[in-house]
Amino acid sequence: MIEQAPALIVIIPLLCAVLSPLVGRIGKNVGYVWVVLTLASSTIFAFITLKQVITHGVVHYRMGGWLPPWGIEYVIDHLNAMMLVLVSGAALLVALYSKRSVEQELPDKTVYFYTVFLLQVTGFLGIVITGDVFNLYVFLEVASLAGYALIAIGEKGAPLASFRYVVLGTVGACFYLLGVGYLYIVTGSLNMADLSNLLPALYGSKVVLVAFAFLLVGLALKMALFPLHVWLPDAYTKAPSTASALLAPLMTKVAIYVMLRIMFTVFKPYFSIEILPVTDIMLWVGIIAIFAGAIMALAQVDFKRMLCYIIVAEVGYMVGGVGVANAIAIKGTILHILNDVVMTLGLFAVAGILTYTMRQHDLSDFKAFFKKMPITMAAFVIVALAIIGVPPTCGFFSKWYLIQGAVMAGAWSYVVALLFSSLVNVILFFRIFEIGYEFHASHDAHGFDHEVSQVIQEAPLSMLIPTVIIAVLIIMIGLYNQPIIAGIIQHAVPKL
Amino acid sequence: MKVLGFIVTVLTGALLIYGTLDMPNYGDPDSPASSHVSPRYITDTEIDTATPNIVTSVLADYRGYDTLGETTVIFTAGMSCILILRRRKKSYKV
Amino acid sequence: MLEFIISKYNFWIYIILMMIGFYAMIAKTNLVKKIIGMNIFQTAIILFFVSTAYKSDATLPILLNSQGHGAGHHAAEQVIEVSQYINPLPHVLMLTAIVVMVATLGVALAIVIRVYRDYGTLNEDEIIKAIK
Amino acid sequence: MVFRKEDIIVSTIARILIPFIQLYALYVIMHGHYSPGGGFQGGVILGASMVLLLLTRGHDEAKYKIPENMVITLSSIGVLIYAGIGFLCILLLGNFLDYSKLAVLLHVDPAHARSLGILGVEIGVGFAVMAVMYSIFLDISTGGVLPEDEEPEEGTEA
Amino acid sequence: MILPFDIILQLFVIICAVAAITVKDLMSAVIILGAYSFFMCLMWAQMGAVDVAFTEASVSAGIGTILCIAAVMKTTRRTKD
Repeated sequence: MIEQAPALIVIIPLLCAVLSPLVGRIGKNVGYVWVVLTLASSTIFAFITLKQVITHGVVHYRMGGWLPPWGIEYVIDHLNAMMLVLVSGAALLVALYSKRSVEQELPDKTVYFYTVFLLQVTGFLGIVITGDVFNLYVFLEVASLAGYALIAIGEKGAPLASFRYVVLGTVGACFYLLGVGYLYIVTGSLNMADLSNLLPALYGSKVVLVAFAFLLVGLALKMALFPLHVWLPDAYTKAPSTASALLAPLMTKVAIYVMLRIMFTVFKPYFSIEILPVTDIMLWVGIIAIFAGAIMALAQVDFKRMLCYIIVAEVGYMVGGVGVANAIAIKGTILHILNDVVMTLGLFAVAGILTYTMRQHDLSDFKAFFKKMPITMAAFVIVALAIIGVPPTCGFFSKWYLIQGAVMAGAWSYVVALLFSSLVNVILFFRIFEIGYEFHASHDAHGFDHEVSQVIQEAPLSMLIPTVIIAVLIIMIGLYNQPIIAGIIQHAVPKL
Repeated sequence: MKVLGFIVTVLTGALLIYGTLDMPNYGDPDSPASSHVSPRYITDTEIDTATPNIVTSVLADYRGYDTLGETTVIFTAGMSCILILRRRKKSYKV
Repeated sequence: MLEFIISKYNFWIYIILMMIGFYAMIAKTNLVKKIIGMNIFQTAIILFFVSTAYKSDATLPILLNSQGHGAGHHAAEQVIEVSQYINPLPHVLMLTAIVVMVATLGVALAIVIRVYRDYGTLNEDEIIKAIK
Repeated sequence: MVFRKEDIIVSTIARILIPFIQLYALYVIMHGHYSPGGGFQGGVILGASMVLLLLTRGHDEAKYKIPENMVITLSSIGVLIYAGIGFLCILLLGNFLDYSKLAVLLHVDPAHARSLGILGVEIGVGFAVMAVMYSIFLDISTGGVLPEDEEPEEGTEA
Repeated sequence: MILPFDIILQLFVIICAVAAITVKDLMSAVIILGAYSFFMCLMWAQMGAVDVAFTEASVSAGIGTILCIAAVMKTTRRTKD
């Protein structure tokens, strides 16, 4: 059964998603248990695959038994395997976390919510695992459609935000498809490995240049890179908290993963770096994204919206890291993908708890949180320190590699941008800590008491435990970053 | 918005047209698209799958996983529509 | 020159179509108009793919003189001329893309109905006015 | 609203047409090996026949013929047939979707097994597409508020 | 490829596309979109992509148009552009 593990990672969530509307009819909590079990088994198979990749090297899996250029092939190397564990693990944590929040926000739609939730995860896993550019498009659409639906059922204004996402997301997917079409017409192949063999002979061709540009622009739309990020803040702010906790960490990172795949596997690294000066453009776009995201995050009064702009800045980190284009910076980028999934998950988990207890998510709702929910706030402090980049947490190490790479490449403006963004994060989060401490002040400032009860009312356990796990993970990844880099990420860095 | 949209559209179109200049001619039987992967489908479909309609055999067998994805897309759309629109009596009356 | 234009003008027409759709997606304020633009854009991309499959003087990608069931046994005797049949692969891809198109259309229309339920209008400027 | 009061001409013609549309749809699915067509097209035509039933008979009658839960079950079953055939191949020690392994069960040669596997898959696609097309139309035409719950919805009607 | 037939179809398709996005009534726009899909399907049949043409005829020109009409009837056919 071991050699079938790669297929099972995707097939199990797919089969269970299809079964879930039927299973959901049995009882009230069955849907929740079903999702958790599904994702747990998917995570187990992802770990098995990761272990196989670490011990035996790249794993190939042929769908239907056909040879690669003719059939569809899974190619799982270290980068893939890491992303698989990350996606399925993060989805499992979100699923564990979702119970109370879904019951509160969508009481009569839990069955269909969990169905679409599983389909969303299936889409992400399918994108990450595949070795075929068109198959990637199909699963990109599965993930996008599920994402549109998950966002549209949020609070007031969510359908409009979701509609904007539909329009821009479709443009992104169509640009990707056009890029694939342009590649297909000159090579006749859709398999990534085959393409990367065929393309070097055609690097001067105008068709290939245009295809590359369209692939990158399409993915930039999906990953909300700065000038194209307009759909993101509204969509993730207004989505239900479980949906934003699933989408916000994973959607952008999966798109960044695909970008790495396109730039360094389908095209050879020297094409992306030397023949076309794409990386220079990406460096500058990344820097602008970091500044813009950080400054706009400062201006927000809504907690979730502030987090959305932090995501925009984080996307800037990773795109800029690829733009620096040396091995250390790309190592930092891949480590940052890992860290950012965990950190963003933590932030949105806290946002979900805030929404659950206060029914809204303004910054002022944090009032007296240290008194009311000490454990949640302790977890939040750890996540915030990681976002800022304080040493024992994981956020520090990826930033360290990014800065180290930038210094070696002489990209000082990128270093400045990173430091500036860390500084802004300090301001953002210490402002929240301050709000969390003050609770008598409100009485004086507004003239009436917001009936801040001083009794400890911790969040429900089903929400608290995943949040604490995330906080522990952040510290663990920070402490064990060397083994992770040596075992996995070192091999995932493309040979430049 | 209209002017901006027009400019973006024209630029994108110009880029796409620039790309077509190096393309194989329309209807060229020896273009890479028709000579790299697809000949195997045409010659072997009867031997491999006993199905004369090549599109069907490629769709459901050689690239069957794509079609599974396609079916999943359709299923997702159905579930999404139910999730977005359908309301129960109780929540509607409120 | 004329020969060059004749061999390429097909692609240019698809690009014009694509850009009509793309313009509608960006610049139109009515939500259903945006969806119509989306549909035109996707259809034009499908047209582009289908045209990459075309071979002049070739026939449909369905084998002629097939023996039907059990043909696997003596198929080896038949010689199949590759240039005789149109390239089937883009057709397969585009079948999938059409499905994706109609799925997106369905979800987008569902979302439009929700938007209309909230604001009572489909024009974006009026919706923005209603929010304020 | 899409649903109108019953009209005898329309409903009679629909009653005559629907079986033929469905027969044609089945032909399209089954004959996909030899002619253009296949699960997807046939499924859409089947779905269209159900939509025609819904349009001409109104929701009350369509609800008895095609209950809402059955639509969802059918769409699940469709994808399940597809993924199930693929999964069966794993159980028969092949890769996912490797229909030639079904030869053991069907007692035919591998090429033939693949042909039958394609047929099974097409039937699955047909089920899923039929049910989902009907379901999407039902949702969009009623705005998601199904008739047994329906009340005068004047607030949103233009 | 029959060149005159081809050019006429392409002309029709472009006219339909322009009309669909400029006409000031959503119901008309949606029905013109159906016609657009149908011409597109003829074009594909003419290029030998019968399967794709069949799908387009049943999906976009059939179900897609019906869905759009249902949605427009459920909302409004008024539009400003």
